[in-house]
Amino acid sequence: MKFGVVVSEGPYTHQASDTAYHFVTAALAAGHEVPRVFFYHDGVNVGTRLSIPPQDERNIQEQWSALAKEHGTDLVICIAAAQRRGLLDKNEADRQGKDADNIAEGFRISGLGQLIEMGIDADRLMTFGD
Amino acid sequence: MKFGVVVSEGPYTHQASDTAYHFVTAALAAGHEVPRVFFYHDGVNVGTRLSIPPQDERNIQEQWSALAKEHGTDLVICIAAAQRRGLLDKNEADRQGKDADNIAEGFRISGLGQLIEMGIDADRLMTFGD
Amino acid sequence: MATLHTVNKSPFETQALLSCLGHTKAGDTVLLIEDGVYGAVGNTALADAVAGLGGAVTLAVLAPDLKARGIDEGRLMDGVKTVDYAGFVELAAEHDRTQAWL
Amino acid sequence: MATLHTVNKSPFETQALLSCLGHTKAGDTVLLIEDGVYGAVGNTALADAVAGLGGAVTLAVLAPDLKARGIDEGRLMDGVKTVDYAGFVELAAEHDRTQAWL
Amino acid sequence: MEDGVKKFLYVNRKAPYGTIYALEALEVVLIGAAFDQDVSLAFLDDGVFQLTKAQDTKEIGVKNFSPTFRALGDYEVTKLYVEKESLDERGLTADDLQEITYEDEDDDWAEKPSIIIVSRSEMADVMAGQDVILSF
Amino acid sequence: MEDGVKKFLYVNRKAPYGTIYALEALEVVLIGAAFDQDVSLAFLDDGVFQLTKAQDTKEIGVKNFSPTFRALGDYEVTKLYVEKESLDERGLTADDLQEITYEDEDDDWAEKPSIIIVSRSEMADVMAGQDVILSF
Repeated sequence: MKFGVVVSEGPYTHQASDTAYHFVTAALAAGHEVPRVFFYHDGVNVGTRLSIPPQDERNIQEQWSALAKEHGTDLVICIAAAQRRGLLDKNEADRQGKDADNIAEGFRISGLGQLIEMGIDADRLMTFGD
Repeated sequence: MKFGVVVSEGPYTHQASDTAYHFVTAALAAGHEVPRVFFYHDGVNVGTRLSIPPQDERNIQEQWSALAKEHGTDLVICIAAAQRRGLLDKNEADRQGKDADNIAEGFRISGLGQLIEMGIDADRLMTFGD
Repeated sequence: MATLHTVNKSPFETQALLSCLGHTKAGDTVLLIEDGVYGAVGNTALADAVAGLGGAVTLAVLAPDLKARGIDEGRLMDGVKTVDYAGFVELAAEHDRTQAWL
Repeated sequence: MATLHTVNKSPFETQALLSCLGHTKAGDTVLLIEDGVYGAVGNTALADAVAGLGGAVTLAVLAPDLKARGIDEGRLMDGVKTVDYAGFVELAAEHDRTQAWL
Repeated sequence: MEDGVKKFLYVNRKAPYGTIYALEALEVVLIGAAFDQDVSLAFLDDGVFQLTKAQDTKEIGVKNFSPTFRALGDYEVTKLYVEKESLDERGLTADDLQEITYEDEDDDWAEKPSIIIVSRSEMADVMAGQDVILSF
Repeated sequence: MEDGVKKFLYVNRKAPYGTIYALEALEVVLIGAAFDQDVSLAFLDDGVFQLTKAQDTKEIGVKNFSPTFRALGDYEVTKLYVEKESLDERGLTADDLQEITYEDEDDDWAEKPSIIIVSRSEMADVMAGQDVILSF
């Protein structure tokens, strides 16, 4: 079965991105497909490579980046939500005249159309938020 | 009278940083002092210079940076909260081996002791959160 | 030695306002801000609980947040005071401490 | 054509669980996750409302979230089913759609 | 689901302005309208506050997005289900909501109301009839 | 306020793990302990869940910070007010909470309980007696 997943809250502050990660891991282990995870609202903050969590805590961004690498999951950050909140890739930074970018490996920035497409393609859509 | 202000939620997602800004502006206009605003929890995300809000929306970071410039308000971002969430200044980026930083002008990163000090020094402490 | 309490959540969504009202003392003011302003409207399922406070506690509401949500002041419960941001600052200065019910 | 509903808020803090229960249909499952798991505990001010559902709707709870919060399974209301993350995935696959009550 | 068309429901349960969910939900609806799916919006609990008249956000310095609801008809988003019990509990009636209409192309472009007031039980039926539910 | 010492109250009203507020509140308390102020903690509403026994977060992959409450005595944080009505409503009793103690230096280092169960009305008195209230 094909799952689509929406993550609507940022890392550490809400448990949503942790629960989503455990759900996706369990779905893949059970033989299901998770072609895409869409990060919306504060969820876009999951995809920053600049976080430095304490050593006795999980690294949420690295968990997702590793998952994308191993399973080819498409981690899409919503561009509109990301711009409001200061999440950028190199391209967007250059285009907007910003002197830095902060997106992590395995994530990409794209439009809300990718969320709708995911809803159309998936057999089940899951939302993890607040 | 001297006000201390805590901002506990990030920009745009919650109204807290807007309400705090209007409160501080009104307090200064009434002749009160607001020597410091402390950004904690997701509030640290207010201080990113990488945000690009839509043109028909307010720019929350720029509002605070301008306020700091005009009134000398000390905008302190909690380092522990900032590290979890990917908010860094140049120093911290260098020290932690990160290849970029994202803090905005007028903000500085420091410890939680600055929050306690603010509580001790201020006549009134205000918290804006979720 | 009175306290200014602030409540920024809708009373239809969270328990913050009810919990706040259970911890006020005579002379205190409860200021409703942001989504909390819905708690000041009369003729709702919640208005009785709020009115039950009696006169010992002043209920105030932040007018800019009321206007944003399209709530006419005529719909407020009797005795509710409206303030702007300057009035919010005055309330904070007049009371001995502020407690935010998040 | 049944729905899996997820609730991730404490029923003592928000109305999400009550609103969810008001919109379930026979055959649906309500899965309590994160802070929502407090809604599955018996002997609380809220247990009656939850029990009032009758048997038409299955109440389930995510065990990892229960353990995290130190809630012994013996304290759950009668008839509550516990699942792990794999069981959560199975529930999502078995039902026709999932609705998150945020 | 017929002809690859899915039934999408956008569920709005939160008040406007205190949080951004209402605005960002609307942004999804506008983009989603281009995908030729069968789209409905549900407003219940504090979500009914999103549709009220006379919103004026000037003093809080936040963008007033409520006029956008009136443009939804142009995007062929014409089914806005609003729960009566949620209105009642909040002291609201249908008259407190904006007038939102669309022109029905199957009926000589007659102007019709987009807002459909439903009972809680009817809202549960609407929800149970969907393929995809997005919650905000 | 005497001798420049202020009374600080940290108010905890949220459950642990679903959100980070409980953990980050504790981080403030630990840093604040170095400032020689008069510190109290209040636990009410869902905040009482923070103090329960037997928390085991292994399977959710989140750090279990509940043992830190037992270390507060070493930081001379010895007043943890817990509201009885909040416990009752949640089906909890004092026995469901961790044992948290401190050694009283004014009483030959006798071990004493840090948790003080108070009624809602007593909690209101505690709150009204503070100089600075930090809410989480």
